[in-house]
Amino acid sequence: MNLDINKIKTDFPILNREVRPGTRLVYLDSTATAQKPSIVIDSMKQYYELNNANIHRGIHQLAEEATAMYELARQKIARFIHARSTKEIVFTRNATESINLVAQTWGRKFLQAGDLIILTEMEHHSNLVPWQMLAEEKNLVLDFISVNEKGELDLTTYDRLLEKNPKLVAFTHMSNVLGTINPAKEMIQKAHGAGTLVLIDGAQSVPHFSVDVTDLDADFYVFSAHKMVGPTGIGVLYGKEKLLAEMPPFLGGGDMIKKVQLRSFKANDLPHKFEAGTPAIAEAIGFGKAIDYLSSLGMENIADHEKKITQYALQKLQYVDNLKVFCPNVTERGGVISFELDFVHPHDVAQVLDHYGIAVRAGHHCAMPLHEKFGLPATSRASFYLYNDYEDVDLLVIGLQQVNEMFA
Amino acid sequence: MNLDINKIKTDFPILNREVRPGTRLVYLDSTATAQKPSIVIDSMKQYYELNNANIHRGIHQLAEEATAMYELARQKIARFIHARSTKEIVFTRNATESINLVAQTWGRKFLQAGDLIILTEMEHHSNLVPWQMLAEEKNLVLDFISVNEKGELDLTTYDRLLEKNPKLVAFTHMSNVLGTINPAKEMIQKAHGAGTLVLIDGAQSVPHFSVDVTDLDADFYVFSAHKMVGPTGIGVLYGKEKLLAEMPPFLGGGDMIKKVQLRSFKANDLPHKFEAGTPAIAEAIGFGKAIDYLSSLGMENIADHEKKITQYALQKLQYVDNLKVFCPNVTERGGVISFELDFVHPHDVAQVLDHYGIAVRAGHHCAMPLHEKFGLPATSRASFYLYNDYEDVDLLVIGLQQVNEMFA
Amino acid sequence: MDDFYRELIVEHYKNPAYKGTLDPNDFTYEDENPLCGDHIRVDLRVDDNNMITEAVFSGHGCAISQASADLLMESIIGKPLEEVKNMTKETVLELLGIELGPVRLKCALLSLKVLKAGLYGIGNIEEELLEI
Amino acid sequence: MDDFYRELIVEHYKNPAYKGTLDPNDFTYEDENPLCGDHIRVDLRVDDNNMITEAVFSGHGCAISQASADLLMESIIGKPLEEVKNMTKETVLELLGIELGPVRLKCALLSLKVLKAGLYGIGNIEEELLEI
Ligand SMILES: Cc1ncc(COP(=O)(O)O)c(C=O)c1O
Ligand SMILES: Cc1ncc(COP(=O)(O)O)c(C=O)c1O
Repeated sequence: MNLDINKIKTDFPILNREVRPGTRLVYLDSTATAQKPSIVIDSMKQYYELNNANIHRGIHQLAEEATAMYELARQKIARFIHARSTKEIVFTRNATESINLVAQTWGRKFLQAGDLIILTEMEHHSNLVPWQMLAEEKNLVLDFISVNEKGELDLTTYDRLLEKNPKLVAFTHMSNVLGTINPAKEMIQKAHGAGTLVLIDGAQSVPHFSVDVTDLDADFYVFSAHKMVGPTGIGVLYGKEKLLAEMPPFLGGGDMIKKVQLRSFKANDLPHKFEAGTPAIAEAIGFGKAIDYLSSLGMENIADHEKKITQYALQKLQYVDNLKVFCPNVTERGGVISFELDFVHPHDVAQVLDHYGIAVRAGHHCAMPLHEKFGLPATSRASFYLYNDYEDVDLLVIGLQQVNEMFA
Repeated sequence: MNLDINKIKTDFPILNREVRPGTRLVYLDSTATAQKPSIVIDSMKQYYELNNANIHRGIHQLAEEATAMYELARQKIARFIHARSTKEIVFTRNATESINLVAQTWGRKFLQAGDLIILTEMEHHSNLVPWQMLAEEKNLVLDFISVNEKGELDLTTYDRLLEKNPKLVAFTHMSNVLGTINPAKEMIQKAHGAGTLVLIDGAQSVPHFSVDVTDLDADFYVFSAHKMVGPTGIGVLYGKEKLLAEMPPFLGGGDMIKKVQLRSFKANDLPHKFEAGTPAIAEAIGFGKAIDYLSSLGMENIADHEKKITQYALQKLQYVDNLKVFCPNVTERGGVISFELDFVHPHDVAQVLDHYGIAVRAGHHCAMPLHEKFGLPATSRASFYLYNDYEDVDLLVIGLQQVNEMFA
Repeated sequence: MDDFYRELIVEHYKNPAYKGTLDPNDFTYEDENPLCGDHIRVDLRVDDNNMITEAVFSGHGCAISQASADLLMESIIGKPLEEVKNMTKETVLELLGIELGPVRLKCALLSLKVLKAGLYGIGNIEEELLEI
Repeated sequence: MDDFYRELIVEHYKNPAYKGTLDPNDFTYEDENPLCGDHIRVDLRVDDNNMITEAVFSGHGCAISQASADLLMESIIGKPLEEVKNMTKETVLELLGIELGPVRLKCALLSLKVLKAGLYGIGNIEEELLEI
């Protein structure tokens, strides 16, 4: 079913904004963070105006409402990614914290000097640095599935690495630079065949296409609300119940305990064991509404729409002089296009585009190693989401022609 | 200057709410979480509707606005607690995470088996469990400043404990159960005299009276926005710059790095070194507005007001049959009163009060050891903030009389 | 509220009909809710067909936990043990006839939890019972 | 925007007047901004009074960093070294004559950072310079 983008645009107040007088916003930076529909924004305002209370331990009406709303959001998320139970859904601050949580609890407990962790060359820093920190602490070995010229993972190196008895494979479901969608299910099957657990960085997948963690058989899966039309300040760690149960707590404090004495404590049940202190309550509620919003449009429809826009953009960008798309021929790709303009630094591209109200990112997009591999210090990146239309692409193309002209 | 509570009440939309048809909310649970004024709620709505973008790396207009707003909030907080520099203000999820951050970075790096950490018997679980976890991991020794019958810290045990060359003293500035305000400045001086660092749990102090971390000479100071009319999902770790600079990073990922290669990274400057991944941007902005709001009223005035209300309440509660205040004679106290009603379980007290729209907490208030010490499994707790007035206290008293009658 | 509290819950709390202990008994089990310090013990006697003939509870706690224990004891007498195993949170809520928030739910379900945990002989069925 | 970009920045970027290296020189220092890969080297010659007589930059980067380096070189020639030490972020912004967001600020200040870090002989003065 086709999305009605004109209708959708009206759901997002910011898209009405003029960046500067007379210049409408063309937001092509959803890979960094998505815009929010009114339904999400207003749900949090309403929570603060009507239901705000601390949760879990309160008997008064507000506390009960807040607790029920917070836990309902967890249920929505569990259903959205097809988790088996809400016990498998841990609220964190963002995808980054979720990965660190696994590294610092599961990793610290179960890994030993010499153990191998497999990552890939296309990871976001958030799926590199936590493992580097753990590797340094515990003397682990990191190895990397290489990215080929086409911009896809080289699955032959993967097979070879799996023979070395790795303890964990951690990779992104979709690259935030190239848009590459990795064959997660196949890679998980292979890893499990080799007796290896898998963590998937879903920061770019869950917002953009339908994800079924149970069908994938992922062991850990992480993502952030702010990239899926939800609020900042909240993310998710999905983990198989059996694994989460074996893991020691992460942070200590209120709510994650059953019982505390001066010198000892007993951890709470899942998922609360991993949620220390007052959580991001309003944010969970907004996150739940974001799930409602995405579900009402249909993740299949969203994915279809993004595919069409991306194909259109790839075609149109061919006609911009001096423009080179970073890995244009990736087969399975989401709505992210990174590119260079010969003779113009990406920072200047972004700044000139901004003059025309067009928001793109410029830099290494938190993937320095990938850029380094391809010999690029920085690129410009345009990314598309459910509120972008063909006209946005046309405006980008016009803007890029202006950049060319200015620096010609 | 007297606060105009009638005016203030209108700043908080939730205080207009009827808990049930015909029953107005009497909110006496601010120690768990505070209510939010419109200025805070609306600032976040407005951010999402006008400025929302990911920060720090963006060149387009929205990203620059968002970055400036986020960093402005940090400045406001630094000024509010009289930090020397914004480098000393690290954004976390809440006070709990702030304490864990110190335990897991400073503690892991600088403490060794046998080292002593001093806590107190009146700590919130959030200032116990992180140290218990660290103690278990590193074989540290925990010891406790005892709480005397009056409900105050026994400073003679403190002096004795300081002679044992502790590496850290961590205590709450104000008890969330007894309301006791501890003599932080004096205790810090003593600790520094003994060559010991001090972490202060300011979750209950920063919201309620003026705190000057530089004058106190605190080494670490933590608090949460949600208890000071700010949003959920954000808190602060204040640390002296020299200490923060020596600490290893906490979580790894985007934003906390300067440079990343496949197998190594270089950490970012302070305070970004401790803020991994997309932070709670909207929440920081709301937090900044909360600071503006509190400052506009004046922390001295807020403290005065709470003192008056609390004195009034202590007096009035004397006339409730069967009621026993938990440590009524604490000399320096904030607006928190825990109590028992003979023959009635605190859960029942809270539920019957809720029927009259009165929100109090019942339970151990995340301070099981303190309750255990006094032989109480649970208490009821009423707490006061800037929007509470004498009438709220009167309604509480009437409600408690109803409870008495029902269970008589 | 005054209605339910005074007439049903407060009444059962103040004047429980099934409070006590049985010695000897065919079954005894106890547990507590650390949150509020509620503590409940249940003693049963059964006949040769595993039909419950006597049921009492003891312990202390809030009105909801005590009243629901009293109501639960009343309701299981004359029932086969097997049937008790199938009781759910709804069973108890029907007995109480009120709606409860998550915290009070734990109070209300403590006696059923004790009963089921004892019958199943397993430690942790709380979550299955309490899942919201 | 078109104005400033084209007329000032793009012009200095495309046709820098002070790009090059000096050999021999009295001072040379280089640094980079890892965020964007900008790299700048500055070479100076000074007279007996520590007055700057020649100043050039080399390296690569975005228009802002290159243009501001060119403008900075132009502005310091004929000045005593001591004066350069006192230059601030405002000095550079005045030279550029535009407002800049935090990211572009780092680009704009790279050449001043190189210059000051070299003169002070210390590694990290970035923060002092960049504090917003
Ligand atoms: C004294 C004290 N410390 C720490 C905390 C924990 O705060 P948070 O849950 O916001 O991390 C609280 C909140 O209840 C508190 O009262
Ligand atoms: C692939 C990928 N992983 C992880 C992250 C980190 O997400 P967050 O900053 O929300 O933790 C991002 C966001 O940029 C991403 O694109």
